Parts: sequence; C-alpha cells; structure tokens
Amino acid sequence: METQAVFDMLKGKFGDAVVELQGAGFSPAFVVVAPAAVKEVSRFLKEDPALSFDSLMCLSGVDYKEKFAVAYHLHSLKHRHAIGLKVMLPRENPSLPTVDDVWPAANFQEREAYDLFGIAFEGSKDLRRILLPEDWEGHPLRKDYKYPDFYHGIKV
Amino acid sequence: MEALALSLVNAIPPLAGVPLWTVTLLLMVVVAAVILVFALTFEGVGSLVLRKVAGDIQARIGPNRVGPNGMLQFLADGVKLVLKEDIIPANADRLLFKLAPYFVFVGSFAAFVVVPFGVGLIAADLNIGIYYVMAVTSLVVVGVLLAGWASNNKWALLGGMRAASQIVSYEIPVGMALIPAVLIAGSLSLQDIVRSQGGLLGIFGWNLFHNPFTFFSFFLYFTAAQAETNQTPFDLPEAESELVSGYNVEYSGIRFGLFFLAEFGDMFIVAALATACFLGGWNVPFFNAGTLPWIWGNLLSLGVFLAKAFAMVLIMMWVRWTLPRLRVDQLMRMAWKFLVPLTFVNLLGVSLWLLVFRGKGIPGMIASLFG
Amino acid sequence: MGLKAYLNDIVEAVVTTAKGMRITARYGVNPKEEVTLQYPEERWEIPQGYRGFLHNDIKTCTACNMCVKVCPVDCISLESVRGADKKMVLCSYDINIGRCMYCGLCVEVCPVNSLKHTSGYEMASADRGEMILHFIAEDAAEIKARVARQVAEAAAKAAEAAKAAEASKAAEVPKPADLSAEAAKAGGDDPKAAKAEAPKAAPEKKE
Amino acid sequence: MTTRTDALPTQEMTINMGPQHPSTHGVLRVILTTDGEVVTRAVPDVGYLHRALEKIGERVTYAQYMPFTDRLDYLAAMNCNCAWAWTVEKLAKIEVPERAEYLRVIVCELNRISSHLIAFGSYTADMGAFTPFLYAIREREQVNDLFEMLCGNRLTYNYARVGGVSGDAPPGFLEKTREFLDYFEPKLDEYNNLISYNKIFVHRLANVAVIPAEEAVAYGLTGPNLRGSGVPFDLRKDEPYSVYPKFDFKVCVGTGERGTLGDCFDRYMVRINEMRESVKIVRQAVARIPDGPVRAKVPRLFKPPVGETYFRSECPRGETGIYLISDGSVNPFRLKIRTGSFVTMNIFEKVTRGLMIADVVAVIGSFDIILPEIDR
Repeated sequence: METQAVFDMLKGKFGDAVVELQGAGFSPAFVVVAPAAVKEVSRFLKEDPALSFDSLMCLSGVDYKEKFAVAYHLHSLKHRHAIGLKVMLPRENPSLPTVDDVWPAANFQEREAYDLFGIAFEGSKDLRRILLPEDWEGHPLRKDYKYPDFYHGIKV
Repeated sequence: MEALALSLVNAIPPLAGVPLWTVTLLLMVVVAAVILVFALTFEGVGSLVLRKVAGDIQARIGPNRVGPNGMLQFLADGVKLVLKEDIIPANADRLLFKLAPYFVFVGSFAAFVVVPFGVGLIAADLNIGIYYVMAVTSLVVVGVLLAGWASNNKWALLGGMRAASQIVSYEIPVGMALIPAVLIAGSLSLQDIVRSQGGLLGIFGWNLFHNPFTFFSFFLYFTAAQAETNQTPFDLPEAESELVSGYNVEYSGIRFGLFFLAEFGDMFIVAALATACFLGGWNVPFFNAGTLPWIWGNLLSLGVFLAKAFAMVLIMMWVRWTLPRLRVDQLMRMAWKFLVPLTFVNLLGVSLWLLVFRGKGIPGMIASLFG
Repeated sequence: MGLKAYLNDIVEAVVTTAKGMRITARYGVNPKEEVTLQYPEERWEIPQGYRGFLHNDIKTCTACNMCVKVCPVDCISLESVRGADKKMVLCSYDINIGRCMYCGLCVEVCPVNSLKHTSGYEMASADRGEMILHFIAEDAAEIKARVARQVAEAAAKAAEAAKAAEASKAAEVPKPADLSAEAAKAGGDDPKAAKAEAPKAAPEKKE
Repeated sequence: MTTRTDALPTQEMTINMGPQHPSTHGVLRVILTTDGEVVTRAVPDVGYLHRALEKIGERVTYAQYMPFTDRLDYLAAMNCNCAWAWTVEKLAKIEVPERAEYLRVIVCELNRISSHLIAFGSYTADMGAFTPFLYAIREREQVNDLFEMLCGNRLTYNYARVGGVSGDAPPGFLEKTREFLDYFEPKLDEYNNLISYNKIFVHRLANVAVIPAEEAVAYGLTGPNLRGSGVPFDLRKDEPYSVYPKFDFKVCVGTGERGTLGDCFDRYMVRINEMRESVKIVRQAVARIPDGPVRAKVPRLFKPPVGETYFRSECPRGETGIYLISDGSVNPFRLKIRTGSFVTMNIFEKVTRGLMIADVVAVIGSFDIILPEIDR
C-alpha cells in the first residue's frame, strides 16, 4: 500500500492525532503522530488486515536539536510494504507510551533510546539502561551532551 | 608381597637378620615408587600424545617446540604446573580445598596396583582385583565433589555435582559390562582373567571374541568407562564451554596438576581394564610368554600389554576429538535407559551362553570341531 | 518409546559416530592436511597492496595535510612551515601506529603518493611512545628555525633585489621593471611569512 | 521439567555467566537464575563493548565512517561496509558502476561464508566438539587470504567506498575465488557427516528453544534466525538491492527435519545451507562480472542532500538496517544502526526459560550473536 494511502487511512481513523506526512526526501516516508496516540496507531497499523505491519524493523531516537523524536520503521511481511512512524517530543521530559506490547521487538530498542536519549517509554515492561552502566550520567546521543572527564575516578 | 619378600630374604643372605616385615615394607615402597614413576611418565607422555593426536586430527601440528619434535613438551608443562602459584580462593574451604586433589589422585593411582602388566608384573594380585578397581576409583567421586564444594564457586559446584551423579550412575554399567569376563574366568583376579584368555586360539581366545554378548560387552564397557572417567563426549563435569572448567576451575599450580594427572591415570586404567578383560591382557597371540625365562617373558608380555593399552588410549583420544558433548539429562538418560539395560541383557546373555555351552566360546567350539 | 525406535536410536548413534570418526581419522592419518604455518620460520607471502605500517616518503611529501584531515582516528600529526620557495616544509611527521587502524584512507587521498602502506606488520614494544613513528629525525624546532632563517635570508635578498630594482628604476631601464616589481611583491610577501613564523619558532627553540 | 517436593525444599541459585565465559561469544553477560541445572530466568546484560559508534558517526564524514563499520561486526566486515555504502548511495542517489556492485556481491557472499563458518565452528565448539571449529577456521583463512589479496587486510577490510569499491580485483583474484569455491563446496558435506547429523549433536539441538514463526516475526528476528523458524524472508530476494536480482539462489528455511520447526537445529542448518547458496551466488557473479570502472565520481567534500533514509541489507547475522539522517553537511546528522544480533537478544530471556545451562549455551550459539554488533 502506498504511504499516502496509509496516511489517509490513519488520518481518517485518528483525526488530529495524526499530524503530517513527511514525504519528500524521506525514504521511507514518515507519518508523524502525536505522542499520546502512538500506541493506538501502532496497534491499528499492526492489526488492520489491509496494513498488517507485523514487524518493527527499527526504533530509533533522534535529537533534532529543538526537539526529540522517536522513529519507527515498520514492515509488513504479509503485504511487503514499509512505512515510517514518527513521534515528535519536547526537549523537556520526553516521554511517550511504549509499544512493546504491540511489537515485542520494541523492548530492547526502547531501552536503547532511553539509555542514549533519555526518552521515557511509559508502561514499558523493563526500562533500564542497556548499553551504558546503570550509574552513567547523561544521555550521550543528545546533541548537547557534555563528555564527562571521569567515570568512577577513571579518566575517560 | 610377603612371599616375594621371603624369597628375597632367602636369596640374599645378609637380609636374614632383618625382620621380615621391614623387608616387605621396603619392597612395597619400592614397588609403589616404580608404579608411581610409571604412572607419572604415562600421564606426561599421555598428555603429549593427546595433544599430538589432537593436532593431527585437527589438521595442525601440535606441540613441536620443546625438545626434538616437541617430545619434551610434557616436561615443560609439568615444570610449569609445579612452579605456578598455588592460589586458594579467599572464601574457599581451605582444608577441603587442599584435600580434594589428593583424593582424586590417590583414587586413580591406587588402581594401578592391580593392573596386570605382565606374566609376573603385578604389584598385588588381589583375588578381588576388579572389585578393588571399582571401589578405589570411586574415591575420585569424593575428591571431585569436595573440589566442587570447597572452591566456593558456583560453576565448580555444578561441575562437582555433575561429576558425582555421573560417576555414580556409570559405575553400574561399567561393573555390569566387566562381569562377563569374570564369569568366563571364574575369578575376580585380573591375573586369572588374563590367563583365561591365553591358550592356542591366539586373538580368538580373547574374551572379545568369546561370544556375541562379550563382543557387545566390550563396547558397552568402553562407552560407560569413557563416561566414568569424564572423557568427551561425557566430559560434562569439566565442560569447558558450559561450566568454564567445572570442578577444577579454581585450582592452579600443582593442585591442578594432580587433577590433570588423575585424568590421564583414569584413562590408562580404563584402557588397561579393557585390555585385561577383553583383549587378552598381556597374552602374546599364539605364544605362551610364561615359558620364556622370567625376565624375557615379562618384558615381552609387558610390551604386548602396553601396546594394547596404548591403542585403547589412542582410540579414546580419537573419540574425544570427534564427538560433541551430551547434555546432563541426556547423559543420565543414556546411563539408565540405554547402558544399564543393555549391560544387564548382555550379562544375562553371557550367563545363559556359559550355561548352555558349558563355558565354551564360539572360537573354542570351532576349534574343537576341527579337533 | 517402542523397541524399534529404541534400537534405531542406538544404531543411529553408532553409525553417525562412526561416520564422524572416519573423517577425523582421515585427517589424523594424512599428514598433508596440516595447514599450520610455523610462523617465525615460515611466513606467508604478503600480497601486493597489503595494508601494513604506514610509511611516508618525506622527500615527496608536500605537507598538504590531506592525510591528517581524512584520518578517522587522528593518528597522523604533521607540522609544517612555509619555506623560502613558498612551498610547505615539513617540520615533523608522526604516525601513531598504536592508534592507526590501517584503514588506508590516508593513502588513498595522498595526492603525490608519498604516504604508503608497507608490508610490515611486526612490532612489539614495551613503551607506547615507541609506537609513534617519527619520519623526520631532526627536531621540529630546529627545522623551523632553519626555515625561518632561510626565509629571512630570502626576504633580505628580495629586499636587496627590490632596492636594486628601485635603484635601477631610478636609472629608468624599462625592461627589468616588471621583473623587479614582481620581486618587490614577493619580497613584500615573504617578510610577512617570516615574521609570522619566526616568533613561533623562537620560543620553541628556547625549550 | 522440574518437580519439587515440599519435603526437600530447594533454593534457586543466581549464577553470573560472562562477561568472561568461553561460550558467550564475546563479552555477553547473562544472569542466570537456576534451579539446579534448570534455568528459571536468564537475563542478558549487554553493553560491555559499547564504543558509541553512532556518536562517532556524527563526528566524522561519510567516507571516514567506513572503517568504523568494519568494527560493527568484525566477522562480516564486508557486509557492514557495503551496507553503509548502499545507505549513503541511497540517500545521495549515487549510481554505482556495475562492476563495483558485482565485486560487492562477491565479497559480501564470501564474507557470509566466512562468517557462517565461524558460526558453525564456534557452535560445535560450544557443543563440545572442538575439531570442526578448527576445520572451519582453516577454510575461513582462505577467505581471509582472498580478502587480503583484494584489499590488503584480513579482518577489517574497509573495502567498499561511497560510490563503489576501493580498488579493482587484482589479477588472479577471480580465479583464486573460483578455486576456493571448488575446494570449499565438498567440505560442507564433510561437515554434515562429521557433526551436523551426529546423533549427540542432533539431540543437543533438536527441540531446544523452539521459536514459532509468528513469535519470530513479532520479536523482530531476522536473517537465519527468522528463516530457521520457517519464514522464507530474505532481503536479497524480497527487497532486492544491488545486483542480487540477477542471481539465481534459494532462500534456505528451517524444515524441522530433526525436531520441531524453529529449534536450534533448524537455525544451525539454515546457516550450513546458506553457505552452499552463497557459493552458488559467488560462482555466478565471478562468471558474469562485467568490465568497467569500479568507482563512481563522488566529490571529495561529499555532502548528501538533506533527508532521511533507511536502508537494510541482509548480513550474516540478520538484517543490518541503517537509519541515516542528513542535514546537508559533511557529517551525518544522526545515524542509527539496527543490527540483527541486538534485536535477537530481545527474545533471549523468553526462549531460555526452563532450559538447562547447557541449552543456554546452545541458544547463544544458535542465534550466532556477535557482541560488537549488539553493543556497537
């Protein structure tokens, strides 16, 4: 199914929660949705027989300097089509509902986004730091991250 | 031993004044030392051969730097093990930790006492030879369990537990698989068992070819014994890729060396028992070594025995470098569902055979057909 | 488990084991299968284009700084000053072999092919400092001072030439006029460069 | 699997497996909670090899990032190199000469063979048979020799470039490749006879850690692990990139031949069969490789257009997807690398429940994870 069609479908179903379609320059195109609606949209994308995006290829946090974003790359093994889903978040206390009950694959990648960007996924079954030590300060992939000089007295 | 001491006293007049028990004791120490030297040499050479065999099988060369063609590698290894720091973990049970290697080593070394190396070459021809071997090698279980427990390491504990359950389980098929040889010889003494396989039939006098059941017995024994000595594919107690190194993970230096030596000692004991019970022991085919002068007869029979035993050891190494490892439940399954019933069936078969054919084997019957 | 499956299990185990053992035995018996290379005595042939240690031929190096810019791990460092003939003169060219990841990007960008991978791959040292390859043995400060001197000399010469030109200009000889004008321009440039470099070189010399 | 009686109260034990453990394939740490030998919970703890490759990506240029992709999955560095090149080319819409694409396919498939060889070898070593491991290493050395001839390095190749490859195949390379294929193909049967169908080996793997197809998809498994569950999805076939559509090959899937579909044995067997398919692809590519340049003109100060792209390619350990955001400058604005092993580890806790310690090792091996790819 074409991205435009998916976007129209989502727009018809969720109305204002679906913000825009990022088409030109984006491959695959992104449907931008409001943070609160991400779970419902995801569930719909997965369960609607015409869409059935059954696999979450990639979940990534992005720091767009003025705001954060979480980008989901979805793929359907059944229909062999792909789409992107993006959620824009404010810089202050970024948080959004988890999708790990929709796609279990999300868990580790959400933990990674939490670890490296500090984006909180509400309702996640296990949201701990994954790559960095539990007591690491800051979230390194943020654009304004300051490199620490010492970690436990060891020069970094 | 006392008889030997008596004859020695008779032969050498100056000894007459010495009490007999001192001579006997001295003799015992000497014999023990000789066996110990043999065991250590075998263990050293065995480790070298093991590595060489591994190299050959794995398309590489193996140790070749120390001495000509790497022949002295085992000495270097030994020196290294002796000189290495002996580490005892802080939270280990120190007494048991130190005790464990000795149990293991003694268990494997003591079995050498009844190994019939030649016509007259046996440290002690006990009338319960096989029984003694089975009993004394069980000491290894205690040592391994102690090592696993005392190390205060969970991997070691798991290894020790695995070893204990494994050795205890496999003791049964090992024993059962050896009994056919005992039945045929009518004696538990290993010398008697070896003698029963002599005669003019050559290699067909061996228990291996006595009847179909003994033939299978040999393989069952070999399989079960591999398991009892923790050889691959049954090396679960020290499964390197699972338990890191199993019960001996915390050992270093000479204490680890003792475990290491015991492993090779066990290997030899298994090979020696297989040789003695199924492969004719020191019997030279078509030739009675007992008729030769004492020294030559013993040397010849010793050579034959060692050749057979080493061939068995080589096969064990070959198996070791071929097969993957079983899982612990599969190991138990194999013992209780396969080896134990099969050895029992075999035992029954051998007993019936002996009953029906009055103790004669197939080669014997064929031979009697031709007169 | 039926008796048939039971016996089947045993047979299968024996057969597959025997199959495997046949293969290992073949390798064990055949000495030709050994593939080990006895390293220090035997060495494999190094193919052309092997990416070993880097080597810079400082005679051809133009100190263009491309390798430094492209290196992803910043293992190359070079210092250069502008010489009397306006070409860059290398003062130091160091490669930290301990940091280099042998990606070959620097060799690829080198415009004069002076930076090359050698076939060397053996290096052991007890000190990290030994891992830094110095391609210029002379002290950087000395080179700088020397170059500064040369530049100053050239500037003086140029100034003299300019003076001479001026003098000749006064004599109104038309032909060398534009020549001297050029020389004057050059002379005007050079002292500036010399001035810029000289103070930099001077404190280092003190050290 | 366990029966517990009240008369004999037992206690669970927590064991730390790794980061230094012979069979965690690197520095994976698993916190095992066991009841005797039975694992009640196995929580993977990753990140011991985190080198912030994504952060580094924001600091270096597109061309400079290439050597870092070598370090992503060092057993399949060629695949990672090419994945990066393909991603940037997709973003900047660069046409790559056909010969370069052929060379990329050749090296990718050779690298797939060498990577699967390690997977096979280390798996058998995990299972206690050390000999096949050395045979696998022996074969892999030959692939490394080929790569050394091609690009000068044996492990971190840095061969692909944005717009092509770093250099044309040296004379004799294609012949040597063919020789290697002729030598290698019969070895696969030998491996099968030696170990794959060995009774003990089959018993260790069959019916262990069964992952049904739907679960595999939901958990985002990719590559051989997904195909082991019987899902015939291969990016080379289903989302063709490069010149893969020109080759004839089969997508290997698990068949459940010795146990249940989706068990460790299926995943293992998929890899063995895939090596055979890779041999097929390389044979075709070597036979048909066209002449011509191997590198498109890409400006030295390469600035791709503003945009976001996601490209995924089939690496030996599953799909390597690169999400690349460009702001039009010389450095990537953000790059996220989705690696097969990382996503696969997600399902680890689920499948290891109720297995034995030895099976945990089998599961790790059957996923063929590699830590630099997980930790990045």
